[in-house]
Amino acid sequence: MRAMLFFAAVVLSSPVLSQDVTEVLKRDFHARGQATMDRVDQDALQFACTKFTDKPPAELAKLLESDQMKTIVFPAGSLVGDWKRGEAIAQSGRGATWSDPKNAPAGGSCYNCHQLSPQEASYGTIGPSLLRFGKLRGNGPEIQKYAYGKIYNAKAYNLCSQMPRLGYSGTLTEQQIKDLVALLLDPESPVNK
Amino acid sequence: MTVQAVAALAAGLLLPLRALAAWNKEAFQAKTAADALKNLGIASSAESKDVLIEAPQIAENGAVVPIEITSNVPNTKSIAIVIEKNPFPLAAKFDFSEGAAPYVKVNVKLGESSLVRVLAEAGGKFYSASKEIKVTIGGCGG
Amino acid sequence: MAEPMKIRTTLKGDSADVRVLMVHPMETGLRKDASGGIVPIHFIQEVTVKVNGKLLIEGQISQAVSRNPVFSFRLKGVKAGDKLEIAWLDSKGERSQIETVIA
Amino acid sequence: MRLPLFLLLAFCLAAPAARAQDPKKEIEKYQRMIADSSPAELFELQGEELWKKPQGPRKVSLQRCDLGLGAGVLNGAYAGLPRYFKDADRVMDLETRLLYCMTTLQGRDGAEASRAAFGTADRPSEMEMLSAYIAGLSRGVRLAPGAAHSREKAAYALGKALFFHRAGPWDFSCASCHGETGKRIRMQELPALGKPEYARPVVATWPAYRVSTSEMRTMQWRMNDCYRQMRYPEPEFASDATVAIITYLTVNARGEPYRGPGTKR
Repeated sequence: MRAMLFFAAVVLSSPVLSQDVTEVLKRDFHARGQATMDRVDQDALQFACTKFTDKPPAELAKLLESDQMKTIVFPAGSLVGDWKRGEAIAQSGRGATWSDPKNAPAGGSCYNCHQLSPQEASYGTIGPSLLRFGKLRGNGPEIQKYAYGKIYNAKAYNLCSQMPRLGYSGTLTEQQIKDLVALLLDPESPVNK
Repeated sequence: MTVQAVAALAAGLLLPLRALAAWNKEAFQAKTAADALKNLGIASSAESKDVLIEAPQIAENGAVVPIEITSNVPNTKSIAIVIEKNPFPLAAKFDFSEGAAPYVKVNVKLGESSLVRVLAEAGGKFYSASKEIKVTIGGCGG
Repeated sequence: MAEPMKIRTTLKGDSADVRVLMVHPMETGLRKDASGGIVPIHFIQEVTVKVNGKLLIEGQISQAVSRNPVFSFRLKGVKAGDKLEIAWLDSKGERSQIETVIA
Repeated sequence: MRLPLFLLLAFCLAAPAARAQDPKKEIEKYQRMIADSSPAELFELQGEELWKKPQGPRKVSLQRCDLGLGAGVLNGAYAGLPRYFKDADRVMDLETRLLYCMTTLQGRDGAEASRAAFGTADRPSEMEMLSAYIAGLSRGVRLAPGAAHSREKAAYALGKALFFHRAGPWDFSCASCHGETGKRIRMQELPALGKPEYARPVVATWPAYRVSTSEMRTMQWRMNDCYRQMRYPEPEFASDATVAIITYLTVNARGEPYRGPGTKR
């Protein structure tokens, strides 16, 4: 892949190599619960974002973003679920840690980083405010597809985004993502009230 | 200022303490603030600016909410703390004798955002103050 | 190991601020342990403060007081060298007490 | 999970909270008040007893343990950690060094001693109580971790690389949350720990009593629980990786007078 050429160019300038850090993680970390050791292997985008401290060259970013876009599986039919269930998913920060049971449903941790319903005062600011998201951006098919895709794999839209790839990583199910789309877009959702 | 650190003797090795006045089971087991007050013998109370509650308006964690109470009502004999939304609202009651200021600071648990009421007793009457404390959802979840 | 209690006194004129720290789980009877079982209710019910043997403060408390309780009190008309005793009694009948000198 | 059930219920139902006038100021007040009425000192007391208590197959106390200033010297020792120790040929933080003393002086099994490093509210660990006691004896002393020895420099460089390394199913690095200034998770403000002005007040107040779980927590625990929430596998207690990040953070906080053990949410 062309991207590998980019990496080779900068690898030598860094004091501690990304590959060496991976070796340290393999040596000093151990699997626990559902957190298995394959989790420390970096994929191409993690490698690139680490290497370029989240500011990859535009051409490389574009290339890897298009790879990520291909991972998104858009379900047939409506992408809009139930905003009430979406609110509960947005509130929950559980899932995917070594202390979470493997088969228990995960949350989206949305409020950790985003403002959504105006009623919830305890929201984070790592991501942008999504207050009135549907009101500001409409709720037609285009925006539905964008919202679904962004939640499924945020890196397809912004390579080094801090937002997890919630669908791609298997954290959220198709139905859960639809419910979050509803929380964002449904005119009845508190987000748009 | 001095600090004295003394490890208490293990329970059981102690000489028996003076028999303590009975813990007011009925009041502490009451499930509503109204029942708790009734069991404390408080039929009515008057809002008073002389009862001061110092507490944060927002608590990052409901497991520890510091509350500092001062009664400036002359001859205050007791102070009761009622957390309205807790499963058992009465949290504490302190009786003060001559030589103790009607003042206490204590950490309490709030199950959820709640009104906290304080009742001070003086001259057979009750004086009250209240404060709404919000408990926020903290941290990274999980 | 004996569970410690700790008292800190600050004398200002003839009044003293007293802060006492206690080790106690203050179980509500609603908490679940790691294996999912309910942890039985267990909390301090009574706290007493005495100066030179005289009872000055008598507190009745509930399980709503936080784990490892910390109390501050204020005593009047005291002087350096006065004997201060603080004791607690919990819902299982266990007791603990500590004695110190105001300074 | 050690929260009372009624608290958990409150979290799940997430009763909408009305907005306060100035949430930031009120939260600062909360933090001031919990620090003011913290039971942290109790852990220091228990740690002192443990330090002096003969234990292990050799039935000796830790009082001959050298934390960098000579055998048994505790005043100011915590403020000089992590640092390189010639006898162990490693950079060590406080807990790693205590573990070393438990095995070498007391003859205890390292695996057994490190398994119990993180306590629960019902059973605080030795490591937590000892850390509180020893850290407390550096109050007022400026943080001066080792940064001159080549191994100390290597630990710092590795720690920094780990801090910015993105991996795991959620693609997180430490910097995902602690990289930028002025951000928060829920209501918690996030210190940008790569910057001295943000690292200083944080590092200077660990170990810390956590009111959410009523436990004394240590820096090793903090690393462990961050990696848990980053969705990684579990870091080994007292591993070179955890010591390296602690070295990175402490060097960033260099010069700050130590004022812990602190009290946190």
